[in-house]
Amino acid sequence: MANKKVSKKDIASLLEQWRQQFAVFAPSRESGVAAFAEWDGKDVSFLDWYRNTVVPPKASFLPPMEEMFRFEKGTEGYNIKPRPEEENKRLLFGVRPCDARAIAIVDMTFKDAYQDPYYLSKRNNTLLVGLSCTNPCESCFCTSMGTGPAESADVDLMLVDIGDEFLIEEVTDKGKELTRDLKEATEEDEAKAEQSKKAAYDRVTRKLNTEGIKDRLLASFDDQGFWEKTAAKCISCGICTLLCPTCYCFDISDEMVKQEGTRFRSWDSCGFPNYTKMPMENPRQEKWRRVRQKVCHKYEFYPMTFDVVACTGCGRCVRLCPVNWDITQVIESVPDKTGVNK
Amino acid sequence: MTQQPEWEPKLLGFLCRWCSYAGADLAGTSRKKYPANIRIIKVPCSGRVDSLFIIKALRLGFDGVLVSGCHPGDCHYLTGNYRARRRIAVTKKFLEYLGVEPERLQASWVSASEGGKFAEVVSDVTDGLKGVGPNRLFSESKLDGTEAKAGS
Amino acid sequence: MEQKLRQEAKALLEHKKVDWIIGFAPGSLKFTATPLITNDKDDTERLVINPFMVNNLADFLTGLEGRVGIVAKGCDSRSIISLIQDNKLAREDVVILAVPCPGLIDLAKVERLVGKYRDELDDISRDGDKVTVTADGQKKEFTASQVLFDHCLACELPTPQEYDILLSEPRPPAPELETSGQNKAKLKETPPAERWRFWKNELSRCIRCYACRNVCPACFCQRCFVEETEPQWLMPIPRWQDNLNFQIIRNIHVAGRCTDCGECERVCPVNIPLRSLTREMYDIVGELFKFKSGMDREAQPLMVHYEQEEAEDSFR
Amino acid sequence: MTVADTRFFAQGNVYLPHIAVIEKIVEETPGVRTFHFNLKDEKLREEFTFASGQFAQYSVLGVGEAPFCISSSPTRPDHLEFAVQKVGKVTNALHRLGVGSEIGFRGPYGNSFPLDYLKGKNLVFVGGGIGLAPLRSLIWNVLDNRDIYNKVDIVYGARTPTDLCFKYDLEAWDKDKTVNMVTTVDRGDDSWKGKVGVVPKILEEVAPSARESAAIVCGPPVMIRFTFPVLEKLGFAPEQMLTTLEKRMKCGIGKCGRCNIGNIYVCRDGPVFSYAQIKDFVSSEY
Repeated sequence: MANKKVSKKDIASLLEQWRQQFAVFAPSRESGVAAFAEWDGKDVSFLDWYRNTVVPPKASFLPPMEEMFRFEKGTEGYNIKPRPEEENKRLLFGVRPCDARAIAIVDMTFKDAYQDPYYLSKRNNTLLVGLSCTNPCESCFCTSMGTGPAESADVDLMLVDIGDEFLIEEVTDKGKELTRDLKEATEEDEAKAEQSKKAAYDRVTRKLNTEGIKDRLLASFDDQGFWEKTAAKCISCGICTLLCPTCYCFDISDEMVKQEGTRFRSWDSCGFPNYTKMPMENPRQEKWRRVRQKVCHKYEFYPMTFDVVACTGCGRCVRLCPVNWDITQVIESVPDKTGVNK
Repeated sequence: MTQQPEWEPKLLGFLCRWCSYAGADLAGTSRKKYPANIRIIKVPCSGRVDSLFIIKALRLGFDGVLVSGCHPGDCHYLTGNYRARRRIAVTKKFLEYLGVEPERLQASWVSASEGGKFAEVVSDVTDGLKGVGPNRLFSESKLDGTEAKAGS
Repeated sequence: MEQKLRQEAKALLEHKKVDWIIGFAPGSLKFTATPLITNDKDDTERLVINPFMVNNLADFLTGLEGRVGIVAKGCDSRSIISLIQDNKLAREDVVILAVPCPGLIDLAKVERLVGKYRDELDDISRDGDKVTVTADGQKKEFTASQVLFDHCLACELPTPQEYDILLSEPRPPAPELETSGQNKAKLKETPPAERWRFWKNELSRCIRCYACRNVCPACFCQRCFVEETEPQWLMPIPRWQDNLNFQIIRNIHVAGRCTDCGECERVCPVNIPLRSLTREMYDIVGELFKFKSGMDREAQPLMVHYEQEEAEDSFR
Repeated sequence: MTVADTRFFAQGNVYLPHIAVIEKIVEETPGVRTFHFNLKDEKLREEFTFASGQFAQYSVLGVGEAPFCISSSPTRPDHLEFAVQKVGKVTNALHRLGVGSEIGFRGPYGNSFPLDYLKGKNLVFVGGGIGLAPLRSLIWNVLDNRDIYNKVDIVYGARTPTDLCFKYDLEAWDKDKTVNMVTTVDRGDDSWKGKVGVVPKILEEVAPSARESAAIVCGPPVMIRFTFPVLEKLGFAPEQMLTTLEKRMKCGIGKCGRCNIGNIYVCRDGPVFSYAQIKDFVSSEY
């Protein structure tokens, strides 16, 4: 895949060109909250201030709330009206490598055995254009989780910042079509890109050793004392799960008004007590069980099922937590009862 | 009248059964005329009306809510209306701050013998609502039947 | 002050005067502190007092059994009093370690003023009314009223009235109500329909993470109305109508309990100006019933008490 | 790990329910009703098959959806049945429905009782309260192919005589010579003549032999927890003991994440598990 390049000045026109075929979404800021929004056609200021969005790009495929189907109660009974398929092709510009890897991880669940029509129809309709990080946050630890500030494995195109230009790595064929009429990158650009990647890699200061974590968690699963201590300051809100790019849990609820109704799908969190509440009992009522479930799902159960740790080190849960509950501290403090690493 | 003639405001009345509900009955038996826009829910005491009922009523599409109870001092449960007064006062002020028209939440003391006052209160409140127009506060969803264009 | 706190806390645990200690330990990110809840006396070594102890620790009291020693700033102590008045807590079960609070620095304000993200700053130091922020080697100076939290600027009780151990010199209140209430004042000038549209727009961003409810000491219900399914008052979906109704009812429920500690606005991940709601309710309750939650130990909870003559104009 | 069963998708969307019509409602106890229903779509009604132990998601459109086992036997396809205890929002709504009402139905989901493993064995059914609903599907399945299986013991109990579900089945099984039917109640009343005692204790008295046998246990979690040790004492190996587990479910197909016990999803890897599997679950939250 020969790399292309584009100067930062031409980003606006490149986006405009893509806008002819796709609905282009780019980072925007409203009330200080970075989020993906439909690109307005001119503003590319995000190239300066953008680090990462608060709501991860998973929201484009698994939205905070979506209608599954509508139904109405006629005289001769119910008639279910499924939602029309989304045909408009979309392009997400500015996806960070950690979020792209997270999307790949969540894809596994929604493709495994039963295909989820809502998620996949949006996912297969969307191109991901990655943007390498030049200014990682203090809470980011992507380099410890098998990805990095310029990792391009899970996007269609990856733009690497090389001064006043971007080197464009074409990762997939779909990506290749996007950059047909762009200039080729020179050797010198490639060197600058490598150098910029290296610099960004070193700027990720927070490290996490996840070696043997699955077994450590397995061994200390029943260590109630440890989990109670870990969960003590947690207030069971939904921030670290709803805003986590690898979390995909959802709730299904109905609403009926007179004779017309809708079934909704909305985000849910294993941190909430009602998540597993049954009329007779609730297996995870206590806070420490719910905190244990959140940690173990990502670092033990998902690896047992899909052989990948369901965390990409994006740092959202660390920097957005109201009580500064830090996953990296928790993972490091999991007692090593396996006797393996002695 | 700015509104089309056929629009009639829908008013939800929470009437305490000891005084205001009896007052409403009296208004009826003594042939007092009052607008039929009001739908009445009998509650044991005005103190029973939770602000949640008021917000849910507005959410479901009622144009206005009236809470009516015994005059202070006459409450069958002694202090129910005092509690209602604090709760309604706080709710009214807060809704006004949010931008809800003050006419949408009204409260009144109507004793069992004040059939006339009840009729007067209902017509005043209904006129107030006619002046303010239909409740478009939560208009984007079908809950109140007006499927305005989803603007949010 | 830190040294004294650690000795006191350790002593309380050693002499079994308390079963738990709630305080602050250093945070894992720059300019943060994190709540520390422990019954292990060695942990008290990690207790710390720094200008970033933003959490209202009273929120953890309703979740612990037994006697608890708690580090409390002014607003925290008012929440403790309010919880005691609501019979959620017995005064003898709480040992209050009072921290006279100089007002805490709002990192979001610093970010806007300096134009850099908080983890790009090297240091934030404060000397009385002067706050110096160093970034990339340059020093920038600001006055306290430029960088303190809005709720700290409006603080009426920096030093707890009710305490067992006072950890340093009490500080007199110096509220600057006018600067702290700017956003709300601006909002009140706009016409009602526009105000409603403002809240509709803000609450469209809400994702119903419930951090504002879970971080609030005044929100202590076992089963919140928002999780009720029979009847289903609100849909569990983050639609702006349901989000706004949730905030309206939450504010009515905490009327007379909210001590304006500002945590709800701070923790909101999508920056919804929730304090413009809670502070308004706080002012309504102050105006209508002269009630300041948690200030008067003997006061009756707001909605339990009544006066013969009050709020006449709200009833016909 | 079951493979996706996509035979009965509505318009290729696993979440879309089919419409079914309630044909008969049987009042088992004041709180439990059994609904006899059939899919409205003719073609689908013929094609629809399932295995004992599988469950489905039933919707009261506008109220919500909830998982219940298919309580009738696949060997009697003239209609389908499911039993509901009135405990929450959807179950209350179901109990308000009458004959002729329409419900949503999607499934079948989950795995099923391993019929070939049970071939030629003596079967011990241990049921508690409404736990008889999933068992019943397997019992009638077994009795309709009676010669494939050996002895059949059924130990079923409930809190009080009025709480006994499917009384008509209990009588039928009692009359059946090839079945040893034992019914008990935790607390009898004056009209009750049968055994009194909790199911695990009565099971000890019945003491079925473990040789060439399999035990299927369904009921409230507390009953399951006290029954397994009794069976172990009687010599049953963990693989010989089967049960169905209950969890809060929304999607029913292993996506929404809430029905997990450790890395196992009850909706997709269950609901039928052997005690051997349960013993080496990572978590004991069942």
